[in-house]
Amino acid sequence: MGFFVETLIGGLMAGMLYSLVALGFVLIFKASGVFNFAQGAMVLFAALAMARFSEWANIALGGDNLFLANVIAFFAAGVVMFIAAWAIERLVLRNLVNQEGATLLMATLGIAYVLEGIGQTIFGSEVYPINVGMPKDPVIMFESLFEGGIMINKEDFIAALIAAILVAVLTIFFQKTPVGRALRAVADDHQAAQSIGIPLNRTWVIVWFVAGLVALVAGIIWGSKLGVQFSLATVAMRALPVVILGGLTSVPGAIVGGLIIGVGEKLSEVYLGPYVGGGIEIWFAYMLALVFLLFRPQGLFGEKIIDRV
Amino acid sequence: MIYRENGQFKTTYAADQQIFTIAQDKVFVLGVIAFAFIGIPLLADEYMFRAILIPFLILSLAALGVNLLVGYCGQITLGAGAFMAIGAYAAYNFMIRIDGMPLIFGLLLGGLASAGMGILFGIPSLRVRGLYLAVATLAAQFFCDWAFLRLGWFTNYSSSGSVSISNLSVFGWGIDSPLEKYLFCLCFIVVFAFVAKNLTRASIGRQWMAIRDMDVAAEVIGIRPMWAKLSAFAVSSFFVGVAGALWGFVHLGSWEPAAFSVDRSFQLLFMVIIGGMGSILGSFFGAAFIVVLPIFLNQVLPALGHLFGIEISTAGISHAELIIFGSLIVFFLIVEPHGLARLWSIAKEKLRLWPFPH
Amino acid sequence: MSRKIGDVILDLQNISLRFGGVNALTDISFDVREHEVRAIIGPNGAGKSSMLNVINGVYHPQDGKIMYRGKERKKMEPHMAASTGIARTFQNIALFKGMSVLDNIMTGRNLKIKSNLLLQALWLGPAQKEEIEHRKKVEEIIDFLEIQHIRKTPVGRLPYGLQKRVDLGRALAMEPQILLLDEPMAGMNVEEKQDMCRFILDVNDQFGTTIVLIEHDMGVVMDISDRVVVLDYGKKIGDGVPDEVRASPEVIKAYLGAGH
Amino acid sequence: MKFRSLALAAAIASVGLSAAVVSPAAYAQAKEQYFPVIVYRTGAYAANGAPWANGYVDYLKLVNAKGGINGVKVSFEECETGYATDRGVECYERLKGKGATVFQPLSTGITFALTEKAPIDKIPVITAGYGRSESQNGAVFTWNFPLLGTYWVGADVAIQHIAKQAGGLDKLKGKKIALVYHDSPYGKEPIPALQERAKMHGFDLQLLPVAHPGVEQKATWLQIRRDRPDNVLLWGWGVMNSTALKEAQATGYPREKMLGIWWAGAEPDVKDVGAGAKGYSALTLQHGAEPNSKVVKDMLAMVHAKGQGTGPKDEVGSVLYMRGLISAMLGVEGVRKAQERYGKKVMTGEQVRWGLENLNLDQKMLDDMGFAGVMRPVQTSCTDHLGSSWVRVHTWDGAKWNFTSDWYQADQKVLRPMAMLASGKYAEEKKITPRTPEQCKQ
Repeated sequence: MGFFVETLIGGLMAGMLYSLVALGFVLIFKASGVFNFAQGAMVLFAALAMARFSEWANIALGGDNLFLANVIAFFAAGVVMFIAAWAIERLVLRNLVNQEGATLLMATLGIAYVLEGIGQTIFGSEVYPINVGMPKDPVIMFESLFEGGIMINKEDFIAALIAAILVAVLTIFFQKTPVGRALRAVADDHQAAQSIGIPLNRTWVIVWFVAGLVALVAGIIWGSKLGVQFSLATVAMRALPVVILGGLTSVPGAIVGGLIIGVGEKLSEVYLGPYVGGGIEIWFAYMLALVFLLFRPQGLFGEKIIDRV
Repeated sequence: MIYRENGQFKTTYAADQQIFTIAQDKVFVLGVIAFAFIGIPLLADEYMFRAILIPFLILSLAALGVNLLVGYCGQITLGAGAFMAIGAYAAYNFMIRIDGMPLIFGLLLGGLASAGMGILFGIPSLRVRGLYLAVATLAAQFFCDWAFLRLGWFTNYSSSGSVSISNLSVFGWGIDSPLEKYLFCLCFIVVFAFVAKNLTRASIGRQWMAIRDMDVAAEVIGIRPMWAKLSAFAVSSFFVGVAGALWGFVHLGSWEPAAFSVDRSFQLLFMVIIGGMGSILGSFFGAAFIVVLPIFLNQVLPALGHLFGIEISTAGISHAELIIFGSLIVFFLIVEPHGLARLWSIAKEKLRLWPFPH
Repeated sequence: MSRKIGDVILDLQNISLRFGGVNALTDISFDVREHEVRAIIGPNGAGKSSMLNVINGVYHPQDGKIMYRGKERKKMEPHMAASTGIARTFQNIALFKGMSVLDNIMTGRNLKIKSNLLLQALWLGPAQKEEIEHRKKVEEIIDFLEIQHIRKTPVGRLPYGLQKRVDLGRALAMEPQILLLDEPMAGMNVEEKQDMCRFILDVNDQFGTTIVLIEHDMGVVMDISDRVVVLDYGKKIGDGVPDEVRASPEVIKAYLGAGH
Repeated sequence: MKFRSLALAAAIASVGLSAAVVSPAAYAQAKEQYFPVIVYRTGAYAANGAPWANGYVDYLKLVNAKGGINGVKVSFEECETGYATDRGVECYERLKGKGATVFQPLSTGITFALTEKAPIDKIPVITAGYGRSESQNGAVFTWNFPLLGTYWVGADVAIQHIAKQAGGLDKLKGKKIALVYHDSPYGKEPIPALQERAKMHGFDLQLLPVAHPGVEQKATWLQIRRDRPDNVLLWGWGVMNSTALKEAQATGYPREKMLGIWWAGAEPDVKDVGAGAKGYSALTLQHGAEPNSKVVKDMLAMVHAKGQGTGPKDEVGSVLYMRGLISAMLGVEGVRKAQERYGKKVMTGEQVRWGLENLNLDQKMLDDMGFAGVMRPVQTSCTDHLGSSWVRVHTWDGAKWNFTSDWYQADQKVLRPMAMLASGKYAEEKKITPRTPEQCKQ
């Protein structure tokens, strides 16, 4: 029983981390109808920037104020993400207005390659640590309730907490601020939004920038966990079933989807895996999403698509 | 002045429904095929065969398959690599488990197995479409990656999970030298390209394109979406599966699931985009482009750097490769969404009018 | 006039259709006789297109019965409706824009093509023969619609009026028994309208095809149709020969507003 | 319109042009002994591939700095694979035409592909510390040289080490040992050897695969926490290793009970985990980190001091750097041995194979070359392509690797029959007639 709870908690926390990446997908899809395959590359790019800036700032500061170095690096990486967002809008999106979804998707695959290439050229392709002072050792709780207690990974717990806060902030941002309202208007109907004077291009820059910041936060958390290296880009592959399950346009969907996928894949790996040789969690997550899709083609919280003739 | 259709009148519908309605086109393509069979074997060296021509032919076949699905039927797929793997492993099992299985049958059976799985994984396309479908096809990709790694039966319980095949022969004719391998692949690709062309100009091809262009209208005029989509998945997977079997048997000789990873799926999709969606010729252009580009960059960039006195490291080259490759994809999508094939046809139309442009 | 109006071929009884909480059609009944030209008119949002969509199986009504040739029709998908001889054109042209005019019309012959995938793949005798046979039929339609000069042009490049014609051609290629036309003349100029009217009447006349038509242009409707159904807010408010309908106070009210 | 046609035409033209450039430029390098260097400095495994490549290239530079191999200068060329098999095959095809001496792909997948190709092209393939384990049987695998150690050697020694800590092989009975492995041919290679040992000693072997690239291991370590195996063997590569150590820390599994293969025991694997990896041990392929060895000092003095070093200076002497360096040394020594028989000139692949088959590096030679304390003797034969199976264990103390065990040697009584069986099966499949001792003498 204790172990089941542990697996469940582990799954929930892994799910929160997936959500963080999935959130980037949802933001961009909502505002520009682009299914952004480059989100993983953005996570890598942002994390690389963060890790290297932090390292350089630390050296420049004489190596005794890691906190300040991290803060400087965070803002510097934010600026880099802004430049990236601006360049993507300017060079790619602007030229692909009103194209089909599939075309845009493939364009983002191109963007992903470019980001991976540029990121590694500028920042290097080794493993870089991000040290934001995350605790690494586990705590054991409820030892009276379960034999062996329930082990909680503090790092994951904090990461999940940060993800939750980020979601709350984004929700407020979308619902309450003028920029957020403009973004929603653009998401609903490009032309209508334009006709009431919302500048399309600027909105896109903003939303890609916000997605870049989400990628930065995701990059810091994942990077602090795993070290910053090329494979970070592959976390996007883990987040895809989350987006599909949650629905492409729904922020809460990204969260709930993340939790379902996280729990589903951990439980399946731990309880079903041993019978078939293990290693099933990736495709299990996809299959889970697929089964959901067959019953709800628009995802859990997505908007229903009605065909018109 | 040579490329003209003046004076070529068609008096029957049969003549008008030929693959090449302009005589020069026919001559040109036959010339290219003849050159591929006779000229290239005389000119190319071993490296050209093994590192460029054979991969090019096999990937063209795979790209052709993907193009039938993506370009003609409009069903986007990110799981083509999985169907290559199914073709390769199925053919492997047919070959080792059935004594005296002729090679060509083995390869085709591999393709058929892939077609069967294609139908299975195509079922979601009846409910979901576009981006959601793209992700659904990734399920096929990851499932196959896992299955061929973990289920020992597929690899004949090889301890490392890697399988290999050798001593290929057709009708007692051994396929060992690069030239023989090249000709073997060439025969396949010529036949399959012919089949693909026929399918796309026949009723089934029109059904696919109708589903691609406007699925509701297609259904209203009596096209069964299930039949059209699943047949596209089946035919496409068949092509891709045969290509996968060739890739394993002829090109690599020994392989593991990583040879057909999700990167391969993306690569095939890029070939279709860059070559031209909905174009048979485009599949060849795309495959050529993607096979040759990295090799080209690897050769040219250091030389270029040398010219300016800069030493470009190996890592630098492959980063540059990523950047250039990504930029080209975006560039093509923006500038010429119909790919290299469209460029070809523009050139042809110009030529038809030349030297009187108006 | 050589044509003769026959028996009831399609009988819609108490059809109701809802989307979520919205009633698109409420308790509508009318019939269509063989060989006649039947028009459905009504203001915007009256449910005319929904009605056509019910007839050819795109929408499934929650209540009501559809009798086709005297038998109750089960819930069916559009392609099944097509195979029973119901064809249609679309209000917003729904042509296959990546294909040529010829190929678009050839798709209409799809149901009649029998050769299997393998034969088609290898372009073997039967498949080729069949292809040529259907090509002949399609060429007849192309001649009939006077679009010979554009047969190899991709439809995306054609002007609106011609696209409408191709749309009609594609439906005709199915050799339908009932042809549903959704605003075939919308957005056309007077000459184009005249041409289209001529085609519709010729189809009805020469092939004996039953036609169900939605149209806004009252003049056209009254000229070419045998009987007219009037819908408003998803309800039937009139049914009869053109003159009757024209005189109906309810119809006048719906069209001209309460002030009159 | 004009512009876009032009731009596109230019793009096409440049690709068309490439066909001319691409074919191997020159066969005219016969004056120098040519070493193709297959590397991966990018992609998911770049962090581990780069130091290996630097060590490899640096050693070749050092050989030249010392006057070449008996006066024959060495030339080399890198080719990037990104750890992808098909790219590796392309590299092989491209570089073999230039008179390649020996290939060392540093990837199990590429090794499998080259195993099929090398016999046709008559180029030896050295896979020092990786590759197919059964290829130690040189009678069947005539062109493969898994010098110094295979994964079966690793697996065998790992069990010996665990047994020694437990107080003897008989103490293994009833123990539970988990193998956390990279889900690829690389990770699967040791399984037969471990199963063999499990049968012999009655311990329980738990197999836990981790999917490429290995960044998601939560479920794996949850299972470990539940089942509490007595020992965990780590068979990872690249980011999988550091992730495993971090997850071990996060689930509270003692690092002291973890033992890695020699590819999971280098600086990139633990550096980023730092103190969290303290107590973690890994096998070594004879050498560990050797910053104080003579060869490293030579390298710094004769190559890096002249600004010709390939990688950063502080990396010289690190574990993977040494692995690359030693791999290059084995290839060079193969050439040197071949020269004894065929004359002091550029050797062909076939001649180098003879050299590698008759390699006899005794301790004195190794010491002279600067490998004192780094390596033990290597002696190959026509049927034994392994050469030696000396292994030590080193442990991470939070800042550096320290040797913590004596020398072990794999038990060939266990491995040799397995290798014979597996290679026999391979020979049968491929219709290869194994070489007889007489054929070897030629």
